[in-house]
Amino acid sequence: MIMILAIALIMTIVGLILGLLLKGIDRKIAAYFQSRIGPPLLQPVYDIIKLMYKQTIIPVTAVRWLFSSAPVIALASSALLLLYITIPYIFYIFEINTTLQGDLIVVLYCILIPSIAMVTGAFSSGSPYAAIGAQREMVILMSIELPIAVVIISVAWHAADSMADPFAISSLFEYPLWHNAGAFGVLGGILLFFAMVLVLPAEMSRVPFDQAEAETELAEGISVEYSGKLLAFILLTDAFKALALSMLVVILFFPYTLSQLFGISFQMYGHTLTPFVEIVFLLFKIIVIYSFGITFIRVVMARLKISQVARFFLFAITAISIIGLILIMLDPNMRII
Amino acid sequence: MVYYYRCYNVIDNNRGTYVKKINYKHLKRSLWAYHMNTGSCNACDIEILATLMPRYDAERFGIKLVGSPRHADVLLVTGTVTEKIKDKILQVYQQVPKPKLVMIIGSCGATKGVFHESYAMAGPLDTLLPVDVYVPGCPPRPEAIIYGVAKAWEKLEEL
Amino acid sequence: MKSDIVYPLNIGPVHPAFKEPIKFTFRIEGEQVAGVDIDFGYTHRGIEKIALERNYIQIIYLLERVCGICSFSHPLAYCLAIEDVAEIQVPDRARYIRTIIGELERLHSHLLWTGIAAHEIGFDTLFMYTWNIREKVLDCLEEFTGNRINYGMLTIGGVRRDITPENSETITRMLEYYMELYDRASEILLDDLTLRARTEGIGILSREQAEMFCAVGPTARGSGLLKDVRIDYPVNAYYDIPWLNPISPRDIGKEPIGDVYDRMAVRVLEIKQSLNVIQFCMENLPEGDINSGEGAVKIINKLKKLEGEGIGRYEAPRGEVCHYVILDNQEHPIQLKVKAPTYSNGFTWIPMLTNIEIADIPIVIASIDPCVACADRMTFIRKDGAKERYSWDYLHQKSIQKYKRSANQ
Amino acid sequence: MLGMVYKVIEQIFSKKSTNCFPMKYIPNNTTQYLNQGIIHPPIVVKEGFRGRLEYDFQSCTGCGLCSKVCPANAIELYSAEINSKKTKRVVIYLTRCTFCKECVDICPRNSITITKSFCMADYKKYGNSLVVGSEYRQQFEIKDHADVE
Amino acid sequence: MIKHVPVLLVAIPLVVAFMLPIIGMVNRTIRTITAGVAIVIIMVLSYLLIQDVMICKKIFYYMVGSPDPTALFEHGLTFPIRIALKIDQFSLLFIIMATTLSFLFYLFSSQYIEENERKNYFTVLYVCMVAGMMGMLIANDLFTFFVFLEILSISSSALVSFRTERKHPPYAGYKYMFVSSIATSFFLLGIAFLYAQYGSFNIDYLKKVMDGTVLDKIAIVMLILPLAMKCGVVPMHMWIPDTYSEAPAPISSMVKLGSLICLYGLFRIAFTFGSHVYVSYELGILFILFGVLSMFVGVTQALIQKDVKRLMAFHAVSQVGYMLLGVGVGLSVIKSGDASFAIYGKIAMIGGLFHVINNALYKGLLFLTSGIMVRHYKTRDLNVMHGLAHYDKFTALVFMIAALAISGIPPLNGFVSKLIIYESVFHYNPLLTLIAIFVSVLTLASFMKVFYSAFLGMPPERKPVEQPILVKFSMVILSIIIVAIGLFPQGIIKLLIEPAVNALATF
Ligand code: SF4
Ligand code: SF4
Ligand code: SF4
Ligand code: SF4
Ligand code: SF4
Ligand code: SF4
Ligand code: SF4
Ligand code: SF4
Repeated sequence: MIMILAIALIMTIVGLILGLLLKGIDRKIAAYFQSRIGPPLLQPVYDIIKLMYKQTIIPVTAVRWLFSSAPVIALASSALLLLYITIPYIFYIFEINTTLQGDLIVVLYCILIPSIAMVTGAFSSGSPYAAIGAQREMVILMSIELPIAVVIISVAWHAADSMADPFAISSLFEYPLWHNAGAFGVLGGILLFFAMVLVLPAEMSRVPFDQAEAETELAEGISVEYSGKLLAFILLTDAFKALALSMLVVILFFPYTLSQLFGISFQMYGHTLTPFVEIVFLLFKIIVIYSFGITFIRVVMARLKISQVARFFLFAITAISIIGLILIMLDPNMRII
Repeated sequence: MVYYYRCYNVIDNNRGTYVKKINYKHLKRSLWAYHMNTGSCNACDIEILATLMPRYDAERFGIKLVGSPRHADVLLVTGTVTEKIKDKILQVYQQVPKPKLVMIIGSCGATKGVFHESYAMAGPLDTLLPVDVYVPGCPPRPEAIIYGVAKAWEKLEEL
Repeated sequence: MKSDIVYPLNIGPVHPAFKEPIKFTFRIEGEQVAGVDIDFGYTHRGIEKIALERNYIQIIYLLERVCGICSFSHPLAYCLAIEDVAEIQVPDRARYIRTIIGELERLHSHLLWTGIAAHEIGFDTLFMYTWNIREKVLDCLEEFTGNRINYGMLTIGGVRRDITPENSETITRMLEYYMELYDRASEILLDDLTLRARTEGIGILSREQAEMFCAVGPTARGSGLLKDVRIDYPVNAYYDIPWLNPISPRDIGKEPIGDVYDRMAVRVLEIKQSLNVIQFCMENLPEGDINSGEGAVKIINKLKKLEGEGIGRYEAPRGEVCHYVILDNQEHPIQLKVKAPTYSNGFTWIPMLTNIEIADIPIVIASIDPCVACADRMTFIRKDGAKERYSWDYLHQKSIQKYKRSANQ
Repeated sequence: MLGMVYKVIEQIFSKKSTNCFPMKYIPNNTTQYLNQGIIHPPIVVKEGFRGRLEYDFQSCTGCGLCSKVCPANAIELYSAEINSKKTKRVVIYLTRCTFCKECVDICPRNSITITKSFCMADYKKYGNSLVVGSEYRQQFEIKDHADVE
Repeated sequence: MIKHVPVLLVAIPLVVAFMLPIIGMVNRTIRTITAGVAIVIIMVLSYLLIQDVMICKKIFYYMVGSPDPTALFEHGLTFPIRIALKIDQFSLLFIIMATTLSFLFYLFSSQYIEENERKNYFTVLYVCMVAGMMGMLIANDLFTFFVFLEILSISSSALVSFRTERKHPPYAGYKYMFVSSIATSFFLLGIAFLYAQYGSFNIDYLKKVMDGTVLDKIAIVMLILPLAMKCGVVPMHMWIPDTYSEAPAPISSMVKLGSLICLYGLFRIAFTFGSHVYVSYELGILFILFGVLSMFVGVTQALIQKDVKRLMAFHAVSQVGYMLLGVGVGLSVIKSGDASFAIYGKIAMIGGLFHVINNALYKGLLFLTSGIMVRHYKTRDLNVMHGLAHYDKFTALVFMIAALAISGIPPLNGFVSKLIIYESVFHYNPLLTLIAIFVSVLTLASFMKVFYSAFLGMPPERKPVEQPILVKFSMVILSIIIVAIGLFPQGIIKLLIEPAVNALATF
């Protein structure tokens, strides 16, 4: 128990730094895409430090206790989300046996909590811009929930007949989605991956789905009234979410470790270094997913309208993911018995 | 049913909390700027935007334009302050959390410049707010604006 | 979460979507706009009044700063007006140089607009891209006129600086650069998926409405109204360009319906047109003087002794600007009127802004390329707590009085 | 349709358009930035750029034309005593100037010239660096526009 | 003593109910306290049974009127018709829920309903309602069940129209009365069909002797449909919004509780007779259909409501869908013979029954908070409300807990039962899970809207009055239970729900 707590603490701190770094990488790559040099990689860290020193203004129209507790709740819940998703994988890499398996449906709901906290905070600020932003965020949440649910259910479905709990994150390491997949399964998996990658920017409120924070329409929307520390918490929440969500995509679709893929292991002076190399590999996967799913998409697209987003997710993306689900259900090889 | 939101810029500064010993140093590596046009001719405004463009890329110094004064560290003011916008600039200034800097971009903001005889002016900005850096030019080149920011860092360093 | 709550949403006067202070009050139903009220006047600097206390040369630089984006069009219209009164003959070379700068300005303004429009819909890469390629024309202008913006090139009776061979080389290189770039850039601007999704079918201004509200410039042309001062009342070198035609979305094979996309298309096509005009002027640049040969002092002295009224019209990037001056044997003009394009186009917002979504507001507002700096005609300032608002009748009477006075003087 | 996609991919591999001014990376502290001289050379602007004004105290005759023609009231004429002759001289407030070069054009003695330097930011509105010709003037008080009117 | 608990559970409230008007004439405070004490007593009595019933798996039988009422009754026709009572694990689960919640709601109402001459009626009717519920829960013969159902309906319809000074409540009460009398007459007809064939009302007996004739099946349908109607299952939910929205807040909660008791009847009849007559698969499908319909229709209707109580009423409809879904899946596989019941059917039923409890908790709490809102704003229109949270932190917090619980946000109780339902129903058909998840997100959206409209925004024009202590107390207890169950669901599942499911499944 104590070990788990210690690991959780270390991982929170590491996750914080990595999350901020991920955002730094995102900004850097985006700058390169735009033919600029871009800020230093540690820029998000500087921003956070600066915000910590700044005054925190609470508008009089705000419901004070809600306004100031919302970012804290968002931060805490996103940190928990990160731990919840990552711990099974880390344990798996370090080959620690544990009962902490993680449950995909819990993840599905935990993703909601930071957003709900933010929406509540925005509503409580009393600013009409924030209120419109929060309404939009709710619409986006509602419309992406269905595709995510379909993805998670189809991923679970392929493992439904295995002995393991199909919703457990840890069973994905044993039975990755592509395990035994036939042609149908691979096709379905690709569709699901596509859907999930498009869900990523919507969860993270990035262009083309950043209606809730649309700078030119709503003057930063949800976070318009936040300043100082509370704003820093919001940015940290964002960092945690960035890491957690790309981690989720990695786990759902590419849980393979190097040793699984190539059967290699790393030794040095008689100690095994495999877990550490695996972690580096994991970070590599996360960066690739993030820079493709978020950075690339956000630089090549314009912001859509909220009605377009709702239609896009509720119909197009849901349809795509349901086709993926059906394909996986049709694939005879996917039934592991 | 019609809802009336009271204008949300009423703020009560006493309710805010901040580190008493103001440490400006931390602003240096990440200056978030809020740009406000107080009656300029737009030339300075487009030069500010040009500063953020790939050619000059102010973001590499951590400078970022933000959409809400509450997120800002620097207030970039362009243009001479007209009577009608005077209240607004004061309000915006109030909404910027401390510590904060004010930079005037362009000559007409600093002194009224070419509009000096106008009846519609509420005076140069420094009669209304403490101003930290003046960037003369009509309009200043983007490089001159970046130089102004570098000047601001220098000032922060000394504090 | 559509709700039928109607509430007012104030956008501006300070809002990241507009780089200039202007205030819109929308009545919002859910995400739909039900009505709009516009409040101008935040940048009113009383330029028309200041001008009456300055001499004729100073006014040029003052009018340059009506707005920094078409900082050539306003002084040009003024110079044309003065030249009209004083019957000053502008040398051919100066006319061509004026045309070239005017078109360079149009080029930079349209590129700027595309960037801003992209920014309004959150397409920052396109914003960066257009502004990045815009640097080329700014470089060119800088080398040519001495500043990136607010060129200070004009003087009454000509221009202040000549195009040196070195300059013309730069301009030729710039033209090559843009000609090469144009096809791909216009493809990005006119065919991009998300851009089209955001611009097509919104902010519609029908031809009839455009006529009714006296829309000018690309706003009118986007609605299929073929209206272009360069062609209708040619000045400068435009007499000599036979192939110049008003642009309309028909040129890319699209029936104009007057939506944001059409206005964008017009601007993108005008970039090409400007490039052609510049090329034409560079090729046919006549030799000769660049101004009437009189120095500033001489001009001032000459105008001091003149009496009469003059009018100058020019097609700024945003549409027609029109300056009207009355001279009366004084060191200063006794009347100067500026009619700026946004002043006409501003009214087209009313039909455009109704029944759109909140998300469309910035792009629709931006689509006429507003420049409130020049449209701010009047402001209500409540000094000393006087809460009085003038009625239309009162103002009407006042203006009649004023014009009578200036006519009698 | 996907023009931007190709464009960004092209841009990520091509040379960046950024012009590294004033320095490539921000140093740890400004003293370092001032002393170690890694500031990039000021941007080369082309001949004819209208930057900072320079004033030649000696050649000026005090005719006052420049101050008359200045649209921004940036040139102040003051009485001076040079070689015990009562005459006039000018100071130029750069924070008012619009850099229109009209004074340069009109000056009969070419006493005002324009330079290419444009980095003029300062902390004081009428700091020494922003008032051209102030070094010649013994004592003077700055009149703001507000006071002038 | 404990042997007589079954009869006491009904008798105490009934007797007290008839005494109350007399006490009320003497002293109103004593009357209020007496009623409270009566409810506390039955609550304690029901807790006393936990040890015997849940842990030692005893079943209490009681024959009112027989010389030795607790002696096990041999089924035979020699006995005259008797009132047969029975408490097994399944009914005890509901008894505990009903007593606890009626107690908490009573605490709330004792200070919420203003003191005047009509409060006498209120208290009497309230206790009658409790008696009706208890009777339904422990009745072991259909006729007794019917009688108590009627008691419940009549007293609740009277309470719905309690605020006679206003225009709508009497109308709503009348509507409720009308609908429920139609329903109960069908129910009576169903009983008659069975009695005509087998000559007994006794559920155990009927179960033994039923042989699945067409008439039996018709009778089962006639028993089930009225109960479904009383639970507010789509498409028979039209009475719900009016009834819930017009009743005073604690009564809305009680009516909701009553409809959950009808759900008990529904499950009991479906499992007892259905599985015996081999229609359990069809019934299960019917339940699932009803469930999905209710979930979807309820939530979509709720999304467009502007009246806070109507909105909550529609959510009540959609929540019933979850329970029907969970239990329906269990019912449809209970007799399928393979291992699927063991793998997921039972878990689905656990989820369904757990959801009943959770739903009663947070739904009750929501109705109570809505009462506070309505009392403060003097209107139920969400568009008019704004900013209560500026002054009333307590109500806002409590509402938040309940709203998050109903939307299934971890770590609150609604999430746990929903999670169990999702993961078990998934094996039956993943699409059902999908719908359930989606409905839950829509629920969230709709409650965010309520929260925003009622609590956030500009501060209200006047400060809210401080809530009386008991009102606050009852709400605090409810929220504590909600959070506690959410954090430690294992205990309550092991202790109460699993035995109940076992009892139901082996019936
Ligand atoms: S300083 Fe000059 S260019 Fe800048 S806003 Fe003022 S007048 Fe325009
Ligand atoms: S319309 Fe133009 S000239 Fe007139 S006051 Fe406004 S900015 Fe000045
Ligand atoms: S039209 Fe607009 S851009 Fe052009 S001069 Fe007028 S204000 Fe400036
Ligand atoms: S009154 Fe003014 S706005 Fe109206 S038509 Fe005449 S000039 Fe145009
Ligand atoms: S009416 Fe307006 S533009 Fe005309 S003189 Fe008066 S202030 Fe100036
Ligand atoms: S006299 Fe009448 S028509 Fe003429 S300018 Fe004045 S108001 Fe307009
Ligand atoms: S450059 Fe123009 S504005 Fe500056 S001092 Fe000379 S005349 Fe005045
Ligand atoms: S600087 Fe030139 S114009 Fe000005 S006073 Fe001296 S000599 Fe005359």
